[in-house]
Amino acid sequence: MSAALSFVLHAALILHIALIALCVWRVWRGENVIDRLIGADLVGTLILGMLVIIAMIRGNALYIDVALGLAALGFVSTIALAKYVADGRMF
Amino acid sequence: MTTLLQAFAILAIITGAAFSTLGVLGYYRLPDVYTRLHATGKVSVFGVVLLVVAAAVLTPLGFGKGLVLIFMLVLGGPVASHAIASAAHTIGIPLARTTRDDLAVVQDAAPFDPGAGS
Amino acid sequence: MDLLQALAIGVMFGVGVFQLLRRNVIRTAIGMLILSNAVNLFLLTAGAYDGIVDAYTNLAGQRSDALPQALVLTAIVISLAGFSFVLALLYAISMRLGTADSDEMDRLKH
Amino acid sequence: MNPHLVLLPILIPLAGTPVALLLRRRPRAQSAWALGVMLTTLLVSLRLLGVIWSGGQPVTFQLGGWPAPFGITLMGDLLGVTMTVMSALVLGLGLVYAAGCGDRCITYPHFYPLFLALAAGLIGIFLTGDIFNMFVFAELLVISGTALTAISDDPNGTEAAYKYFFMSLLASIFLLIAMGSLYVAYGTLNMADLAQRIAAEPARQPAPLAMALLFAFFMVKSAVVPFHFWQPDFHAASPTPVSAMLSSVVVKVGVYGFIRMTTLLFVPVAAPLKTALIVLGVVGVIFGGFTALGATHAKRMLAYSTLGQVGFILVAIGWGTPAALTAAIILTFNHSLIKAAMLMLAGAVASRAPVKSASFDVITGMGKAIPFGGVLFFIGALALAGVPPTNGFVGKLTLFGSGIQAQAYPALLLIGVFSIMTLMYVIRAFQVIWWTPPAEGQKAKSKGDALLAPAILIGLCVLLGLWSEPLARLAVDIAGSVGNPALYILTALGGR
Amino acid sequence: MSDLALFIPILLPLLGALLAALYGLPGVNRRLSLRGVCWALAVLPLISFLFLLGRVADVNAAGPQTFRVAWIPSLGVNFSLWLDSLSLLFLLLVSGIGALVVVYSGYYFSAGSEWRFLTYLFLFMTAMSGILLAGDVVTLFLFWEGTSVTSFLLIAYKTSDAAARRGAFKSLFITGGGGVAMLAGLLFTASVAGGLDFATILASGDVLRSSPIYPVMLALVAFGAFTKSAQAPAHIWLPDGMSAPTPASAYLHSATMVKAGIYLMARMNPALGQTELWFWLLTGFGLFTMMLGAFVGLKQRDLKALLAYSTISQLGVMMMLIGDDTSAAFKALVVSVVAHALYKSALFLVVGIIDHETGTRNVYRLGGLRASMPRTMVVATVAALSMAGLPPMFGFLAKETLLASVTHPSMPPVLGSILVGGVLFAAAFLFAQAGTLIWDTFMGKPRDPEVHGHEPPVWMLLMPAVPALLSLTLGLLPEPKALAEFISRAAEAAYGGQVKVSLALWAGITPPLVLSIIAIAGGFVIWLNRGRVIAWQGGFADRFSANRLYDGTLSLLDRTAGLALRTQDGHLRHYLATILIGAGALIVLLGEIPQTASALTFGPPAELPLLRVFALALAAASAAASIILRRDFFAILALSTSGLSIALLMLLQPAPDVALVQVVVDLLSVVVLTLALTIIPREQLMRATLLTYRQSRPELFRDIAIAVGAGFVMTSVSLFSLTSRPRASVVTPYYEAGAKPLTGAADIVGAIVVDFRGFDTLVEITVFAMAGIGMYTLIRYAMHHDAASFATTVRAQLRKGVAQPDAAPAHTVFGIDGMPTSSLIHLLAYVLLPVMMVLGATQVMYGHDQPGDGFTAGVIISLAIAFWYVVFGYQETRRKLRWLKSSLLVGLGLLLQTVNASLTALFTGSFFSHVDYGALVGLPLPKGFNFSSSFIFELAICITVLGGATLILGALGHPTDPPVEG
Amino acid sequence: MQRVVAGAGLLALYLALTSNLTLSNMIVGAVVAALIAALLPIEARPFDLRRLVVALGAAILYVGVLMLDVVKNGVTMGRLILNPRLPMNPGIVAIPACCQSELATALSAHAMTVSPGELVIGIDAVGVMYTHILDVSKETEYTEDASGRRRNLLSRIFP
Ligand code: NA
Ligand code: NA
Repeated sequence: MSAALSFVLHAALILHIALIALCVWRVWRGENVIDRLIGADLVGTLILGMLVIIAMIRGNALYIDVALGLAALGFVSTIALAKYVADGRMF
Repeated sequence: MTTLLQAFAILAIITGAAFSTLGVLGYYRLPDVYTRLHATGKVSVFGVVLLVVAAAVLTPLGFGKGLVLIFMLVLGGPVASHAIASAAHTIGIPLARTTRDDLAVVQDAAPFDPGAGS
Repeated sequence: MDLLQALAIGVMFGVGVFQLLRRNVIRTAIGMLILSNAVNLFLLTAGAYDGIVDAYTNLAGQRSDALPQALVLTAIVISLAGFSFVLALLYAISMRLGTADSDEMDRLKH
Repeated sequence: MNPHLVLLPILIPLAGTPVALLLRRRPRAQSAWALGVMLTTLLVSLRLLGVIWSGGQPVTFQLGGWPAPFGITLMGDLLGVTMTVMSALVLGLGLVYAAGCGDRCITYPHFYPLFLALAAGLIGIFLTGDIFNMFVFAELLVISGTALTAISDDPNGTEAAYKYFFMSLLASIFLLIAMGSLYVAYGTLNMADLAQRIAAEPARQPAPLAMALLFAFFMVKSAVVPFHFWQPDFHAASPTPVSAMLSSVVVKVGVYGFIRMTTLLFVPVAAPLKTALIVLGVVGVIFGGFTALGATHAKRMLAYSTLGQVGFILVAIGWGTPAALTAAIILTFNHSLIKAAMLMLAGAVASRAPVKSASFDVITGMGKAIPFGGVLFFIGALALAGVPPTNGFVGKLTLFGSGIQAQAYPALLLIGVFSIMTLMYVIRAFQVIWWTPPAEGQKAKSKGDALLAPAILIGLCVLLGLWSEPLARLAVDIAGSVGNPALYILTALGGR
Repeated sequence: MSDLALFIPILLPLLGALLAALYGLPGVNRRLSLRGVCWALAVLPLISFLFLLGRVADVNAAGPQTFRVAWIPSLGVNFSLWLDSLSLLFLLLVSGIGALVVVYSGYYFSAGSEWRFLTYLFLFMTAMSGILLAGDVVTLFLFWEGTSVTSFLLIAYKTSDAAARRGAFKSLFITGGGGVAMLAGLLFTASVAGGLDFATILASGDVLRSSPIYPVMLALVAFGAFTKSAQAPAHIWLPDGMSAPTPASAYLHSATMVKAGIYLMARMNPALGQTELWFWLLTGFGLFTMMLGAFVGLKQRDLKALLAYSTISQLGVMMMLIGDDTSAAFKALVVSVVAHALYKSALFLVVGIIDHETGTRNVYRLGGLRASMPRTMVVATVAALSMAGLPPMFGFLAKETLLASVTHPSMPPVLGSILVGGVLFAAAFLFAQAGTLIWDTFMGKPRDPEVHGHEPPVWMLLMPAVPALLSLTLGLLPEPKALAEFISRAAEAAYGGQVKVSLALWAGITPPLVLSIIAIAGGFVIWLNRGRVIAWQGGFADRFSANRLYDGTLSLLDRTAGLALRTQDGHLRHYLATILIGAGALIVLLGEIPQTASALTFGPPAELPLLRVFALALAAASAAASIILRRDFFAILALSTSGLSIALLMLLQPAPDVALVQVVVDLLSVVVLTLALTIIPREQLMRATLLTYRQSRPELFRDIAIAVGAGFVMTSVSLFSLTSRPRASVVTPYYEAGAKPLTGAADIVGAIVVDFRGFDTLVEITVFAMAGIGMYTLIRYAMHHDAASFATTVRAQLRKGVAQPDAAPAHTVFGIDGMPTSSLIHLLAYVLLPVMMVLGATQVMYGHDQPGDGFTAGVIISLAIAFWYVVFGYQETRRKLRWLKSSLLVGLGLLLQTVNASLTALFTGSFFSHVDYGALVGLPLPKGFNFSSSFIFELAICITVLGGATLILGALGHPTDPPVEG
Repeated sequence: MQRVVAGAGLLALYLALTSNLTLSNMIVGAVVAALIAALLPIEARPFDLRRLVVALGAAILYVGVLMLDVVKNGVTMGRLILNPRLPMNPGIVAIPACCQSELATALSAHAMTVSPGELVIGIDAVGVMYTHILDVSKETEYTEDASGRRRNLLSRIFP
């Protein structure tokens, strides 16, 4: 792996850490439930991105499998939670 | 070829990261949940998708799965945004700086706030 | 790093225990999950050696101990099973006793 | 001999579970199946017992053919197999009771699968030679036991199950931490391998922590005071055929564990464990006696009584001499039979009460409807109190004898004095249920649970009192075998 | 050594019990009359009596006869019998009086089937004979307890009578407790003597007396004997035991059982006696008991109670005599035993007749019965004279020998005079009692016009007449040589030395005779002034009654029990806190918290340190946030964040398999937890939250302290294991080396989970399945029967105004609200399920080479189905996915996994081994996919988990659906 | 027939996930796809091969157009985020239905949501999409230009 690529990857990783931290803070101090939900969804997506970055840093495709699981189920849970928030129920 | 691919990957990573940043910035700076959803949707669709593209290029065996992942992201991200927005509207989260709400006309939203106490 | 990791495990365990001792049963359930998470992390640290490569035979390099990982997999499943069951119990109790407060679930005593 | 014989007592109920589940629309077939499964399990474990007893050697089975200590080792030694036989016997009779029991929960399509899973979990604990595998079986036991209690006709079953579950959760966490710590210290999970390594280097960190937590785990499992809080609620609220199992055989998990800890795993450092067992046992005898005396509910009384009865066993394990271990085994086995019978009888009376409950207020005088049950209960009461010629006496005799031999006078004095309380509370209960006239307008129902299972159990109690030689012989041999951990280790590790 | 015939006195009554029980069968009962049965059954003890009589000569000539059979050889326990003169004497009384009592019972019970009584009585006879025949400690205890139990049953014979139940309980409590003490004492004795049998014990007197634990064993044995033989203050059970039917009282509570303690102490005298302690203990208690019984008995108005107290007094006499180490005392003992048995059984039976004929035993209501019951009066008077110690009755002789023993020259003067005084006191009062018994009953005028007496049947009266006349004839007959010899042998067996017995009434003017006259005179004075004496006794005795001690003990026990029960306060949190604190104590006492030398170093820098720190901080912080966040929903979000951070940490471990499972489980947990929020009524949750944040300071501090302690332990042990790395693992190198060649797996973790430790997984999946079906059964079956829950739910639905999906009007906007969701979400749902199924399929197939396995596959597919529940609704989804029969799936999956594991045994000979079927057949499968046992196992897991997870989701999502199996 | 099409899609998915295009994997994949397809609730409808081809072509075109919209609007969004003080007039407007089919409506809504600046909040029974847009003054532009083009394509796929 080239130095440039490595640098970019690590930088992206740190950036993602910062972004997640920001989102978490916003979830913590959110103005309403929807805002927090958005934040949580965003955290999930950013972690997904982070998984992909780690996969690249480690040169290992295995993490994509984890990412796949997280991606699919992340949306499911977001929507389920949105349904709960709107409706007080899920099914 | 490798260098070219790496260059492409770097570009994709930078762009993806930039979009993710943009999304989070939007989440922080836009005035209401609806407009924020416009921004946060970008993170999944542009940010992560581009990162996945880079990963698909860089890591062995990752291409097929990368494709599936992109498919999932592009399909699921907007739907999630839609669901959240719909929920927001249902529970009566107000729109900021707005002049028009066609949905409010047809829908008599029953207010429900799950955070109200529990 | 070791100290931080140990501290994090300790904090999570402590938080789990504290939540377990709350009156609100939802908190108790949450505490249960946090406790399991902390214990699972501990089990991972119990691995005999730490590596930088996943425990796959086709990857070269220092692998981390695979056995605790396998144990954690089992432990996670079991805690999920128990957790779900607890929720069902909570629902049943809530319907029968009309409370979600642990201290008010005291039909059975003496 | 085919080593699979060690596997079968676990496998048969484990495989019987899904079949019972598939038979969920055919209640009669399901019940017969479950009974058949437990009967087969009993026969198989008796055969296993015969093999290892006559052979004088434990039998091991390496699952999947993976050599020890890499795979999971099943160990059929005299102790484990005897516990298995005891469990299979009592569980089988539990099913017999269930078959003649009028509880609604028995008719739920998942009752029998859960019951069989409980059996598999229990027997697995006794036969596994791997500490993590033991955890998994313990969880199977917890979840099926919890489920069976939660679905009880008694609406308090859910509360009891809830409380039990959380206390078990702590126990499981103790076990997991202990197990992780043992792996940290010795790098293995096989009990024989661990025993060998602990013997070589007992002070390796963090093994002492593991020892303490493992001890705590077994304390919760056996409801040792003060880790007992789940037990009275849980045993009283669960359906009778289940509660008869819980308070008799299921609490023996901890007893088994304590024996294993002091005679196999932590032999070089067992002295403080034994002291703790004696202290806890005495406390249990006293506390169990008092709580049982004060209980206002027959099943709760019997559950509290278990605290005391297990206390006797703990004291014996704590003394740790061959004679004391013999006493512990005899007490363990006999208590299982007696307590199961007593709980069944309490349940049978409750089933006759106008409101189904085993509260003394409700069942006062309800025994009049089942005089035969009264005879059984009375004999059971005597057995519980250790009055000859019941099996309970043999336990008490060996316990006292071993205490005198061990010159453990203070503990002996205390357990002797408080053993009288057993007689007090059971006899009180007997008088209230069978002799006291019922309250105005209270009339027993004409139909109730069948008494076949408790009758068999009480019959066994008397039989084992009159003809206790086989059990005593077995107990002596078990005490001898656990006194020789080297053979266990050698066998488990495949003779290496 | 094996004189089987010794069993006869035990087996005959046992047979009697059996026959009596058979008499309880309705068919038999209807055909046979009680009297006939009693006569027939009385033959059994009679045979026994004759048999024993036949043995007298042998025993006198050849010494003890024994029998022994190994009972529990492994424990060295035998069943042994021992017949010597002492036991023979008692046995003759037991069988002889037994026969009388059985016949008497046939007349006593007026009507109805008293088979229970007869059974108990014969069981008692068995046990009593057993005590007397027992040749070792264990055999003795076996029968000893038997008498306690049968006595209990007889005292509470009238079960509906609360007083009878109380009395029975009291007797069992006291004698049972004594029994335990006795067992312990005898076991001590046996352990010191080196054998359980009496032969050994009796021969080891010197060893025993010099043992340091001699006082303990003596005290314990004596305690047992005292309780049984009603020595004060343990005597209190005996008067209350009078609620037993009179035949039982006559038999058990005067003639036989209460003498068991006397027998025991006499038996043990050679072994434990002849010491200072022995003397003081027995004589002290005996003297006190003698005086107390005599004194308190006088004021009894119930004839049976009066007799009970006089019995107590006599038992005291006997105990006192055993304590005295002279041959005279033992002579007196044996004579007293015989005399008392004869006159007391007669008196009891007479009282039974009076009660039977007049309907009362109350002295205040009786009187003047001489007219209507003259023959009864004769019998009663004869027996009472013996009791009063008047010549020419045998009782007179007993008193003479007693006085002779206390005036024995070897007695120290001060002590001697105390004893003499006591004996005189007791004798006088006993005389007065006897007077009351006869005079107030038969003489004078009838006190109660409603009480009418008539003579009983002749045969009934004959039963007391026999012993009464015996006590007369034994006194009158000129020195029966054989009897004297026999009695002296019995005394010798107890004394351990020569005892000379003369049964002559007249021995000249001796000090005992003078004292006897004094006693009789005093007794006469007391009897004349009995009104005043009784008034003076008044509450005196009550105030010092041991009953207060007994009641106090019981109530103390009950109060302590109440206190002990208070610990079970119903608060789970207290229980958990106790367990945690207890575990902490165990760690401190038994264990040790590992210390790390390098605790303050940060260790080597890891890969991606910043990310690790971040993930650790996030995991811990969001866990902590779950405490602070007041709204459950937000706490759940925090929990989920913590879980995902942990997944990240696991990924960095690196442990991708675990991370994937952690992700899916975390998300599933969040979903089910939120589901729980939807089904638990909001008011309840709000209230609980309110209370949670209103906890008192001390409580909070306690919880925090526990949490901190727990956290500290975890930190220490984690730090230790982290800093002590790398260590040696015994097992992992094998897995690393073996995964590929042995199981065909690249994923070592997968190989462990599915192959090397596959059995764990098999059971774990069963756990998951059981959780699923358990919840399902709880919610859909058990709860369904709760009317309350049904009503609550209906109310909840009404409150929420849930719209039915079909009723949606055209202008309804389909979003996420309400039942129907928008077509956009439908689109995702339609796509997601097949995608997840394919993903799951690849995980099942290729899990051996990549993260993911049957479990994640199952959870992923279930979550996709759960999404359908969210999107289309539960019922609609069930309609769409008809194959989704969760219980069936669970059953099939579990079955498949065991069948698969068993099948491998056919190929390799070992259950649950790895078999690659594809390779066996030569299937050209794609690289990385093995059609092996592992694959089938993963498939089974996937099916089971799918079933289990959908059960969980269905149960929690739709708790109020009817229990129709999906 | 629809089931076969679905199966083909599943096979493609399987092949993508396994990243193995050997014959044996295709066969195995076909088996897996067939099994899964058998489990899906697919309603049988009359099948027209010609329409399938047209629809596939249109779909590819549709994805291209969509991508273009995504990028174009993405830039607009970015500008707006970086400078939220730019004139903004957000609101929810009702955008009329494009086609009959539920799937087409869904795809249309998806396309709208995926392209920045538009967020479908609700869809009613007749397919009207209540969409949150950043500038309600440009309502016609949305309805006619951007989404109009896509709707055109959609109606080809779903006549
Ligand atoms: Na003497
Ligand atoms: Na895997």
